[in-house]
Amino acid sequence: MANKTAANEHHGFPWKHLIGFVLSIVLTLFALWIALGTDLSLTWILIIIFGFAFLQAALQLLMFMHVTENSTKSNLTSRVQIGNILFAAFVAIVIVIGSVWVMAAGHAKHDKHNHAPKTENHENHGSHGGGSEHDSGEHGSHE
Amino acid sequence: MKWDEFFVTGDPMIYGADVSIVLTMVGILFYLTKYKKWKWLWDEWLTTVDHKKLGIMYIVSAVLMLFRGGVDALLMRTQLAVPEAKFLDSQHYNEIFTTHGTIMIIFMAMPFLIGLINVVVPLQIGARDVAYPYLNAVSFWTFFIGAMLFNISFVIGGSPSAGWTSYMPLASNELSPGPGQNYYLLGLQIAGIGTLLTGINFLVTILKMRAPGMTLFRMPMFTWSSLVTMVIIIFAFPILTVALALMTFDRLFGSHFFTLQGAGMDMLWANLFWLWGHPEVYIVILPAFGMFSEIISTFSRKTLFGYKAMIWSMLLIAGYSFLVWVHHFFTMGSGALVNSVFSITTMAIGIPTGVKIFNWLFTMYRGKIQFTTPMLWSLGFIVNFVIGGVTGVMLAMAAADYQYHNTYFLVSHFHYVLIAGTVFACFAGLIYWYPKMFGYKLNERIGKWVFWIFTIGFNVCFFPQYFLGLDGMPRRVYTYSEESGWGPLNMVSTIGGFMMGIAFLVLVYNMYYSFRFAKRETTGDAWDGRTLEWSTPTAMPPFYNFAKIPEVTGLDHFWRQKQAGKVEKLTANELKPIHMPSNSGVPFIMASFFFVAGFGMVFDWMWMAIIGLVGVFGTLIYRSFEYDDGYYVSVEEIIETEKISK
Amino acid sequence: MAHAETHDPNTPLEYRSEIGRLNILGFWIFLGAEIALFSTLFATYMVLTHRIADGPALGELFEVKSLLIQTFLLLTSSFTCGLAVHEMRRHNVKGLITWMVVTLGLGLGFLYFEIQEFLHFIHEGANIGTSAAWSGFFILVGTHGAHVTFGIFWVTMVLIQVAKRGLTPATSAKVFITSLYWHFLDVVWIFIFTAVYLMGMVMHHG
Amino acid sequence: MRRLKPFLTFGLMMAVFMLSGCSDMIVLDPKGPVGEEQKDLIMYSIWFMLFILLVVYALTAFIVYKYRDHKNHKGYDPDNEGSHLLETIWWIIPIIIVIALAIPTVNSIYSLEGPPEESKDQKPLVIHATSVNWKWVFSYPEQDIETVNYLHIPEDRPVLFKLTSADSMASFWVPQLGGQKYAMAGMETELYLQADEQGTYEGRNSNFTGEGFTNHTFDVMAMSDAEFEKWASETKADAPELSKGQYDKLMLPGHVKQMTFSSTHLDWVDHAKNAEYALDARKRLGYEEKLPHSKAGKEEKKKREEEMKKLEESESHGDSHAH
Ligand code: HEA
Ligand code: HEA
Ligand code: CUA
Ligand SMILES: [Cu+2]
Repeated sequence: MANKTAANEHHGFPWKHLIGFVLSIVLTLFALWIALGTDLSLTWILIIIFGFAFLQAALQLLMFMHVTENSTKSNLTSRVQIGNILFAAFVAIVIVIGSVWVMAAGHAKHDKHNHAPKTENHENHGSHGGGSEHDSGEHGSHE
Repeated sequence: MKWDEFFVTGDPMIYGADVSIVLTMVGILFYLTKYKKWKWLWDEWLTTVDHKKLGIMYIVSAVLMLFRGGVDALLMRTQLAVPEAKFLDSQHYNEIFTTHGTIMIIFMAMPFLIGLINVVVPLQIGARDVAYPYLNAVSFWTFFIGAMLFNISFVIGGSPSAGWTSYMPLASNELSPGPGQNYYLLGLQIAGIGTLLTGINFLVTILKMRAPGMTLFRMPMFTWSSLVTMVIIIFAFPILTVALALMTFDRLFGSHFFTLQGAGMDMLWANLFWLWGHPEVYIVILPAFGMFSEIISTFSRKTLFGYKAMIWSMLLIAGYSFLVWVHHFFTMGSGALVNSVFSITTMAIGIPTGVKIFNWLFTMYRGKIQFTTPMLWSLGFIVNFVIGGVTGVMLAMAAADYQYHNTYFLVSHFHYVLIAGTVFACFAGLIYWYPKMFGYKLNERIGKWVFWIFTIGFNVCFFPQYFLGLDGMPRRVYTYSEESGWGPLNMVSTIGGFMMGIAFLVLVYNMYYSFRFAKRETTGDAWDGRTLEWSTPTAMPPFYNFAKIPEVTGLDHFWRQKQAGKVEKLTANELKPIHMPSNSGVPFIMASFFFVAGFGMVFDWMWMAIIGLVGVFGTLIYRSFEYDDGYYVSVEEIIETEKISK
Repeated sequence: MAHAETHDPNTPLEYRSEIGRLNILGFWIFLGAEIALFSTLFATYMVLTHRIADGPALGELFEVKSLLIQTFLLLTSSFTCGLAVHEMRRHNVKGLITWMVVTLGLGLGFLYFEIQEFLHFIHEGANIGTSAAWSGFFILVGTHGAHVTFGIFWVTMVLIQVAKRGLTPATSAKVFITSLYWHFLDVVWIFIFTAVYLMGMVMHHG
Repeated sequence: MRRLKPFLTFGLMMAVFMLSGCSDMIVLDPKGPVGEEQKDLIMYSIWFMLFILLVVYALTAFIVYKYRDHKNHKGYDPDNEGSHLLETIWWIIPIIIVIALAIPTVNSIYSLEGPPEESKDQKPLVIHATSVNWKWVFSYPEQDIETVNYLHIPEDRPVLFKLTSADSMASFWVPQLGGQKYAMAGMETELYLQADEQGTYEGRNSNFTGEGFTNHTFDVMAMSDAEFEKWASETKADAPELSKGQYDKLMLPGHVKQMTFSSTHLDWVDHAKNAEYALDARKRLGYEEKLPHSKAGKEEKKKREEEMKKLEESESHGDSHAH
């Protein structure tokens, strides 16, 4: 079935590609605007821009990469392709969110690596000149 | 670099190893030349893309690595037998447990299982070969080269000594300088590439190369377990690839991922390592589960109990395996919520595993149980593995794990699952499919001796370790004091270790004995089997596996055909020419370039690394331009091979 | 190996041979592994992003202009790559090669600006050894860049083969696979754009 | 049956062994509320595990015996392939067991994050424990004293350990007082322990830290409150001050005997805030890790050991505390 669509679609003007392209540009600019042009709260900004990122990824997969396409009689291939991507997304979320959570939890409040006033007493320790200050806002993000 | 930093010196054991390595090399070269075997070696083995031969090479390498890892183990046990022993010093002991752990998991358990999967799975699904035979050869050779690179660290440059977990910052340049740790990084990295390719290869093979009629829910359980394993490999190994690469960058190129300097984060290494490491332990147990399913069903002469539940439980385990990694560092202080969540997810894995245990038991229920050696190993597995499993659940209880962590309680847990699970399965599978690979069975009488000596030795070795753990003996200590009171149990444990060593020697003797004296199989069905691999008319399947691809009508198709007396005989007129892939020397050459690149990186000789990498890319490009469509086996040749009378 | 050839004219060329079909499926699965690989790099980056030691903060050095140029080059290249496959399915070899060459050009442009940006960062005192955060940045964005570089070589190799052999089931499968790879790099970039640049700038300025 | 006998005998033997040996094993012989809580959890879980083993072994023995291939074999049913009832049972029962294990586990996890319940109203004694290859440095900020490789603590009062490391990742563990926690450079983790009985307990680093790991140990002496106060004030009065030079030498990898000082290194460095201090100190002293097998490596090690000796001698009051 997708067999047919795959072929037919490619006889006329590549509308699908064009729409995909325009949408991806729009989403990009919109994300940029949300991030830098509005004063939404950090949480909302993050939710929206990551929402857009996933949307755009889906766009690429569906419009450009033909993820649902298969060319054998059974549906197995396209199911495998989609299942594979979905499981990959699951693993990706576990890896990223899991790591950030586990590494920050219990440590953020006493993880003092950043705002450490470096030790005063060493002779050959030139590289630690100024020591930059960062606001504790950065740490807030751990929590 | 001074010569005393290149060659490891100063120890009679190492000189002994040097001499024996050189002697073995000379011996092999001499043999090959004298009996004009070079061409045979190249044509039949080094360039082969046949899954059965690759599988055998995997298994042979794995048995060698079991020996190497086992010798390491016995050296450790010797040192620990009595308090304050002076047999090994701290540095040596550390190197030995590091190489022991790494070799056993990465270069013994994985290739042993992958070897058996290679031999068996294409046959079980009625395929001529895997989906990508050429890639399969690449997988094997990168694994092999990775293993060799890791092993030469013993005599050149020094072995890694930061544990198989290589926690940072201990494993950093500042605290562990020199090539040792680099060997670990590069050896695992190169072998890991091969493993990932195997994952993709067999996943596609199982999904797309099955014989007509074999739907997913008619696949044999070993094939199913391989499928699930491949999924875990595909998503877990890239994590290892990245983790190793990051540490390599820390050590060679001055980055600060895990270092003390530059605000690096040592916890992140542990996090990434176990994000891979936990799925890894299920990678080495699921194929074992699959093998036991086959064997228990065969020798109970009965259908597997709860086929679907077996599959769903494996899928659950696979999914869960990505959700529990934190149980390896409950003591890192990530807080009560994190520890509670991961305690519960970890314990939950016991549920699907339990389902499998009971399904195995009830496969035997109303069966007709034959106590062949593969079956003995399977029974031994059930009885011993649950001990490892339930102590795993005890470890999963984070609040209690604060007391077990880093002790011999943990050491005992993982040997109970790794040995009673993985190693027992490797032995069982090897014996079970031995006639498929070599055309004769291993001697059963000697085999039973091996089983009993090994199993008893195993319990004598590791059961006392639970008590040592509860008595506060930490892992990775090279000695302990008299007053600690750990002496007697350690002595017992050491005795058990040596019993396992003896059993291993008897096993090797059995291989020799059976090679000389065992009765040769005349049919392809040595055990009255149930699945398609037993349906080939000759004892060892020909290189194209099946003269005619079988058509499958249900689960245990071959067995049911036999029961109904309907096994078809091939006739000459249904044969068609068979398309087969050509051999290729490129995988071997590519892997050799990997060795050059890896060795260069180990010693931080970038010119050499670059030469190696250029070579690797060269072989890739060469392959891309090669349009080799394989060749056809003629009907005459098939008739001849199958000995079909016209 | 079974060698069923499909001759249905509606089936795209790249799916006609058994090997073509297997390779495309295998490559999809490989992309799953790539997702795990990049996720690990993202996780590393996200965990380390505030650990800047004595170096500059990440968002401090990011610039919208350079980011947008890179993003548009890569997005457009993904589009042209799609057009190339579209042409291939119409059996238009010339169209295929033309659009692929455009894709390569855009890819090279992307690399040029990425390298410029890296040089700028290094000039500003941020390199891979500056701090954990910058290590995470360079390894993540650098791995993507290395993939693009590899992709450029790969596409070139495949184009040479198409030019030499014309469109066959074998060559068209290769083209299709490289196109999947190229689109995939675009997907990864979307996440780099979001998680590294946008987030970095928001955290720094916001 | 004959074939299973060894397993069963063995299991039985071990179970007896296990139960009789309990009180001899230090983890099961705790001397404080934290260890007590963990011991209770451990014993609770062991009963469940023994029950599971018993069920599995009994089933195995029964089935294997009854359905072994022998003459007059009865009940063979080659197509028996499942039973909804049975399968439901062995999904449900393990779920129940896991829940039964999870509840006390989560409880304990939460309660171990804070001071022991029974002494919630007492102000904990705060001790900073810093691991450096291969010794432990303990700072008492309130008492303003510092010890190396030994601890004095008052009994019946919670002690809050603030753990950190100058280099390798270590794990602070006093088995008879309670479970361990990691000590990591550039970070601080917290662990509450308490001793309810006077005595000397062995403590150690249990996380592998390289060559000197085996002897990376310390002693904990629990004593009455009065004794503790007396010891603290005497130490403050009598022990030498810790100089930066001495402290830098402590940063070299190696072992030292027990030492005592009347000031703490917290005055100038907190390793929880500065992960690079030890490496910098080594550089200042001209020390660099070398290949363990090389000549240079062996010489370096000797040099280090001499440095440690000198350090021990420089601490004149080193033995002032009583054991
Ligand atoms: C083959 C390898 C393998 C397997 C299968 C397992 C299986 C399990 N492991 Fe193990 N594990 C390792 C290999 C393995 N492990 C290794 C190598 C390490 C240490 C690495 C290192 O640090 O060097 C380790 C360490 C390890 C730890 C870390 C401890 C620490 O460092 O402090 C933990 C903690 O939770 C754990 C738990 C478990 C659990 C819950 C299972 C479960 O999957 C077990 C499930 C099985 C059963 C439970 C038995 C059968 C079930 C029933 C009969 C049903 C009824 C039972 C219940 C309801 C409980 N393991
Ligand atoms: C599949 C994995 C696997 C296997 C099969 C084994 C097998 C064995 N292991 Fe293994 N072990 C690990 C994986 C494995 N181990 C891991 C991952 C670690 C952690 C490492 C770390 O901490 O980093 C570990 C750690 C470990 C320790 C703890 C070290 C420490 O913490 O200080 C000990 C101690 O007893 C030990 C013992 C043994 C023994 C006795 C065997 C026996 O089963 C071996 C059987 C023996 C043979 C097969 C020998 C064959 C050799 C001969 C026959 C030669 C004959 C020669 C003479 C008699 C001299 N192992
Ligand atoms: Cu531990 Cu931050
Ligand atoms: Cu685990």
